[in-house]
Amino acid sequence: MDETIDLGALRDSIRDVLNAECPRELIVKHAQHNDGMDRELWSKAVELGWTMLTIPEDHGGLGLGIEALAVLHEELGRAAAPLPFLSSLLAAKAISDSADAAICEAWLPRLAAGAVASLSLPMPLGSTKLSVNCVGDSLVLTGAVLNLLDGADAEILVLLAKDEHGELVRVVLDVTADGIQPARTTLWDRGRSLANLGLDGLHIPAERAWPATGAQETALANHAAIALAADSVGGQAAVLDMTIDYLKTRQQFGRPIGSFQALKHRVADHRTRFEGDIWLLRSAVSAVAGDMDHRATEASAAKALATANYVGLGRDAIQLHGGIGFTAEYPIHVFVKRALLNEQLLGNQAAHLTRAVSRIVEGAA
Amino acid sequence: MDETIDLGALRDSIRDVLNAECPRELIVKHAQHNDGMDRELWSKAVELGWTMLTIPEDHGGLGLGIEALAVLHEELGRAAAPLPFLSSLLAAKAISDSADAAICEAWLPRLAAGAVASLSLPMPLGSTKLSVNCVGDSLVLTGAVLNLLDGADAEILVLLAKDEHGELVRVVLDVTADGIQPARTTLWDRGRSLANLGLDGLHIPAERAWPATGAQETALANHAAIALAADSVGGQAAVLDMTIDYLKTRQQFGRPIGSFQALKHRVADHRTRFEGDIWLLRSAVSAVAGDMDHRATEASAAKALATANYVGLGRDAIQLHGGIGFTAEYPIHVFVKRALLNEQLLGNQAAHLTRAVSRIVEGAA
Amino acid sequence: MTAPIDSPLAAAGDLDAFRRALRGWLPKAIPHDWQERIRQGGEPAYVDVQREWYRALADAGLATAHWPSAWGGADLSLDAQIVFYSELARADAPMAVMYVVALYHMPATMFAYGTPQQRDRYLEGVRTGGVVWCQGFSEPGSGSDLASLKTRAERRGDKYIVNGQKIWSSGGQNSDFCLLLARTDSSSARKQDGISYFICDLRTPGITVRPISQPTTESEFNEIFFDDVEIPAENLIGAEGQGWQIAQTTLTTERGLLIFECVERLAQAYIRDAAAGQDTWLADPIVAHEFATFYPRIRGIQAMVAQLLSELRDDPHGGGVMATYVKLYWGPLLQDYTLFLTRAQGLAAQVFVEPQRCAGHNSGDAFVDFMWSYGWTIAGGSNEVMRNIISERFLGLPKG
Amino acid sequence: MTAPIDSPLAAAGDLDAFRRALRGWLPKAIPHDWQERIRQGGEPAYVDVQREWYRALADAGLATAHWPSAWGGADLSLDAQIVFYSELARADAPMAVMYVVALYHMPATMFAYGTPQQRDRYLEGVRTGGVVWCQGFSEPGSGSDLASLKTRAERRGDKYIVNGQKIWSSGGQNSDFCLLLARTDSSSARKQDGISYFICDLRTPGITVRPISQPTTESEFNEIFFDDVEIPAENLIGAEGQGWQIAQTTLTTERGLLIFECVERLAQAYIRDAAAGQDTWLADPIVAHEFATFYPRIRGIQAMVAQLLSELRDDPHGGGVMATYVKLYWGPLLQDYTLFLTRAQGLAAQVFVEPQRCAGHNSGDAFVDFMWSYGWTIAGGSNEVMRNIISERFLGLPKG
Repeated sequence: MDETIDLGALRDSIRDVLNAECPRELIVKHAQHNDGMDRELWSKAVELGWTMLTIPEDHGGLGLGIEALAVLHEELGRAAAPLPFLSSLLAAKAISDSADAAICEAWLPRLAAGAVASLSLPMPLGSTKLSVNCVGDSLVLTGAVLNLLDGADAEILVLLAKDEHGELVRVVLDVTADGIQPARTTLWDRGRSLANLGLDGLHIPAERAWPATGAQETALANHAAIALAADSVGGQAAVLDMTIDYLKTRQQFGRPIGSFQALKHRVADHRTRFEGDIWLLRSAVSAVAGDMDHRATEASAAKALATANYVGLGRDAIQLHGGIGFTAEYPIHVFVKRALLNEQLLGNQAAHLTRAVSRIVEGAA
Repeated sequence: MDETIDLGALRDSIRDVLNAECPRELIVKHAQHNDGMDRELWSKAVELGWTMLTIPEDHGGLGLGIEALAVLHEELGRAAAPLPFLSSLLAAKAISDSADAAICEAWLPRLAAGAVASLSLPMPLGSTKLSVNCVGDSLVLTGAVLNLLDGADAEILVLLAKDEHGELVRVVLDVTADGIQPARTTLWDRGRSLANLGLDGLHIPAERAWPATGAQETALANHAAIALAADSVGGQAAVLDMTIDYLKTRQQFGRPIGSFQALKHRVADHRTRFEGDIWLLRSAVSAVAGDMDHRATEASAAKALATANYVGLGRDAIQLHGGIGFTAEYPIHVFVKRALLNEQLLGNQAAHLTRAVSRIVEGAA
Repeated sequence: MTAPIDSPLAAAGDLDAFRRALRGWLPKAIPHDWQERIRQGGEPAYVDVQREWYRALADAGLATAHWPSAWGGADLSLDAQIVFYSELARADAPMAVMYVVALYHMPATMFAYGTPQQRDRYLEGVRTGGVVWCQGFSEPGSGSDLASLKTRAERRGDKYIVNGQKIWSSGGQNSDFCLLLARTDSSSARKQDGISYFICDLRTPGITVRPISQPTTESEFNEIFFDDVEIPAENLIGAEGQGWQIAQTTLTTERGLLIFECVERLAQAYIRDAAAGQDTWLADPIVAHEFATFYPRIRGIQAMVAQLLSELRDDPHGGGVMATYVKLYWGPLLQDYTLFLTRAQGLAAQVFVEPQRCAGHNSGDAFVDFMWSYGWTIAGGSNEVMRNIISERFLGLPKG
Repeated sequence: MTAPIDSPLAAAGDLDAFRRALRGWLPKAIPHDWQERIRQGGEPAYVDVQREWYRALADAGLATAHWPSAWGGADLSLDAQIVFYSELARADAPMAVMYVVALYHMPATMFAYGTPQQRDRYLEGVRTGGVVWCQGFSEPGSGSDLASLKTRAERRGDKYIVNGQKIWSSGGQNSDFCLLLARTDSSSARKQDGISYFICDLRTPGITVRPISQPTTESEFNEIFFDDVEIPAENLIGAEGQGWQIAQTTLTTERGLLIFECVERLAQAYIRDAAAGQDTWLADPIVAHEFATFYPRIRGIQAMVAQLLSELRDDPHGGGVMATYVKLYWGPLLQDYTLFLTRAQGLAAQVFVEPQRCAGHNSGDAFVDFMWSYGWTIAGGSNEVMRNIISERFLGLPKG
């Protein structure tokens, strides 16, 4: 299906919707008054079928690949949209990668239809404090899960647990049916939130679990890295636009401040670094889509580069805006907060750099 | 004596001499045709008594302290003078700190009179591959000494060795009399050189050794750090002057390039960082002179800051000069080479930062 | 004045004794639990703590101790003021941010340009009445280019009628009076020449103060709108058209002690941060190395500020060059350090906390401190304005 | 032309086969021990190696394979050229730096503006005769502001008399001919309009070529002095006054492959450096972390160059915007990386070594490579000029 979709058209349609439904005023208001996702906006996105994008066609989705996912996240990043796509689509991928028809059939249609989901995705991969034990036909879960992205807004959780043999297992929980309550952690980036969950002997049916293979966990981490790189590319595009517009219009000393060479040169440097982020992202998307050897390297390099440059641009963009950049009413802070969070989310800078160079450094040894 | 010397007058007199005897044309020619010290210039410096500055009055010196040493090195740095004062004055201090009257009497007057000297000064302190063993009335030295600053130009070497009990010992050698030949390593900074020396059972009289206490070694490291910080402060002053002059005179697009705001702002940032280097150096000099608790912290902080900023300024100064900065005939490269060497010499950036914060980080633990 | 008997001021003649006295006095005088009260109680609690703390300082004669004795101060020497501020930092006292304009900018302006009547009334109001002042200088269209300000003051008989808008008035919502710059002559050749300087009572009809919310949720800054506001002519400071010149005095009043206090607080925060991070982020050698790189920079700014204070000791109106270098060194350092801490602390620093106000720019909440660092890099002459001044005025590079 | 039988060019129709053929051919064709010969023998050995290498490339038809077949080239496709350059990088072949102007800038200028006679003579001279060319554009007073050049060419009958001085002519001391810009009209309103473009035989009397010594001891650049130098009128390219326009063609000729080769060499050097440093500097976690930060930047520039080449595939005269971003990304990256390596290697990198010429800017001598990185940040449009172009032309920020 990937071959037939027009990614440019997909991008335009997502961008048009977000321009209309998620304008800068909305994210500013959201940042002042809300915490976590915007449910009204999510409903619109669901109506438009965005939650179906990467879910296999057999299970109510459109079956699109990482190229479409990257486009979606780039546009969400450009709007700094308060929507839980990152967690929901990763959870969907985890379920769909299980290759367990019954599990897919049970959960994917719900996700395609708009159920918010979250998953645990530690970095480095594979560490968990949740244990799962077989008791008759049931599985019993005990332990703590920290920092579930959008976990307090989710209906469905895909967690990583370790069984009695020390093997990693993925399990899927239904927040309502299982009677669990992830506790919300409010973030500076109000479009997202984290949640912690403590389980003390929760029983679930055994068919809700599947082995978490290294390959699957790696693929999840690659998708997460691409999504965050794309969000950071989109966010930078927005911040650059905003900043350049401001420099063209703001007057001081009888001229637009964008005519001051010191400011111009800083913007030129940001814009140039941004170009590297864009094309490395595209290259990483191709690598992951093409299932190439170096996809982990490429995805982590793209994530490390784009998030670091997003922070670098964002911090200077406040300065370039002067006082107005330091008000809650002007949207730049929403982007800067997102930039700072993106850098830490699902593996920080050091973790992704290590992952990116491991082939080279280990190859050298 | 420190109280009676006018440091300003000392500075002026050194600067006047170096302006006349060590102009930019000389260091450019030296960098193209020579390797190590300039012997003619050294003779003039000896005539003027600069080698006597910090040697105790009892031994033919002027008995001045670290304040005068810092002034001398700042001016040598400003001229990027190809003179072995750093190594020679450190060696003199090592000998004078021995508090052994016979050793001082035997060697310090020679140093005051202009003998070039070098010493081993590892960082972190105390490591050596040279062993010393007592055989009858003699000491026998065996092992390798690496990277002796100006060692190939020196008459006198003050080395660190480990005796049979594992105790550190300082020994003093006479290159000619002891028949040794340190092998020269040519550096990019042609005003200095390094030397390696291999000893295989060299016999010297026992009275040429003294115990190397931790306090003495620390004091040597502090002096070295101050000297290099001062050299880097002086060097930055020269590079800033040169760069600002160039920006005022060089015309492009019908105006002096110093009128372009992007260049101006970069220079303003360099100049501002330089201000921190100056005053931290002054503060470190006071701490070391006043024998204060935190003198190692302060000296290493001053060295780390001034050398890093010297490199940062130097690398941008070439760019600010455009093509001319990339010619052997223009002096800026001599300073940039010195900056890069200063950062590595007698303990690199990481070593001095670790030394600077050790009180705080260990205090926290 | 003579110091109250139990005030540390009684010992101010001997710096060591003064320091000892302050160490005894401060723990009793600092508002109890002030950090927690402000975190819980928000803006009202913040104002309460400020008033309480000011009262304690004023009762001990410390609030205005740096004023001349002729005006009810204690002629406190600069060295004693340094001791005072370093002890405030050491004791982690609240910063009296609400009173900075009242204690420094307003009196400096009055000493130089006020009439005897103005001095009597307004200095006394601060000293014994705890009257709060703010500045009304910047405008939406006049930030770095302050002289282009557009707020008009038209003389009508014994009054001026003011119309216009000010912005970035720190603490405006809690202030009683405002130091106001307004244009009285739009026809002057130099835009600086048409500006006059007024004392403005913020309770005058026609004034609207609107707090501006910051990205960290507090509202420290304000817009002030003037709609046919009447200011009595006796509230003009200096002569008509002299406002720009007077404003320079206001702006350069305090170039040493306040930044000294901030720098001292950062130096102490650095040690506190090392202790707080030792089992988490500081255990990572890469992060520990980056942490170490800040130490020489902090020592550098401390040494620069010491030099600035030494220049001010020799000449209380000097230090302009050094103060400029200090500002451009300090703002970026604070910003780099607080951003470093934010990143070093990982997800922990991404979690929202109620900002700790008046704890300085090293409150311990790295994210908040990072955001507030822009107060130093943008306000009071942005980095960019400082770089212009340094390169053109100090280094002699030609104008663009 | 048809390719010599044993030339890899015979396989150029199939990229994989071409790559295999190159991998077989290169080890035999690359001058033996060229690195060591140059290190030992200095400038003469460098020139020898260049000539030897050029002869090998020319004999195989590879030197001018990218030229149109009408002019003796092989119409080699861009994709095949990419394969060629990536294999050159992989085989660590000498860079044919002495011939860059002859192989790219001169022919591009000729194809667009040369007369049939000029084309015949000069293209053939390069293809079969190995004639060496350089550029004479910059002047001491005209670097970034090239159009302000002052070298004069006065028409006298069927000759022009040239007086003036050029600088930064790369390889000038080993060149036979020079692409020369000179002012034929000092009275034109736009300074660009008075410039004409000449072919100049460097053996003409009155020409002095003076090598400029670099801080790394080589002399790659030259000054060229013109003292009443006679140039035949037939050596004018295009019309009088058209020089500025023609120079744009010369300057934008090759915006993809040469930088592609450099970037590929850096990417390979990065892997080599990891291996070389593993037991020394790379064992330090702090240095290893900084090393790792360069990886995404190197991948970033590789991805950008791939995009640039893709744009050039679609439009051989396009790619101007991307080429500008590539240049401003590449120069600072190379400079940062080589400075990092210099520092990471400690005292070892401070030791003088005879520079390894024509090994690209990643010769393995970190200090030399760092110094030469300024060739990318200053020459051919400095970083500062690139930033002006990006901010004003691409982003639409107003002129200052």
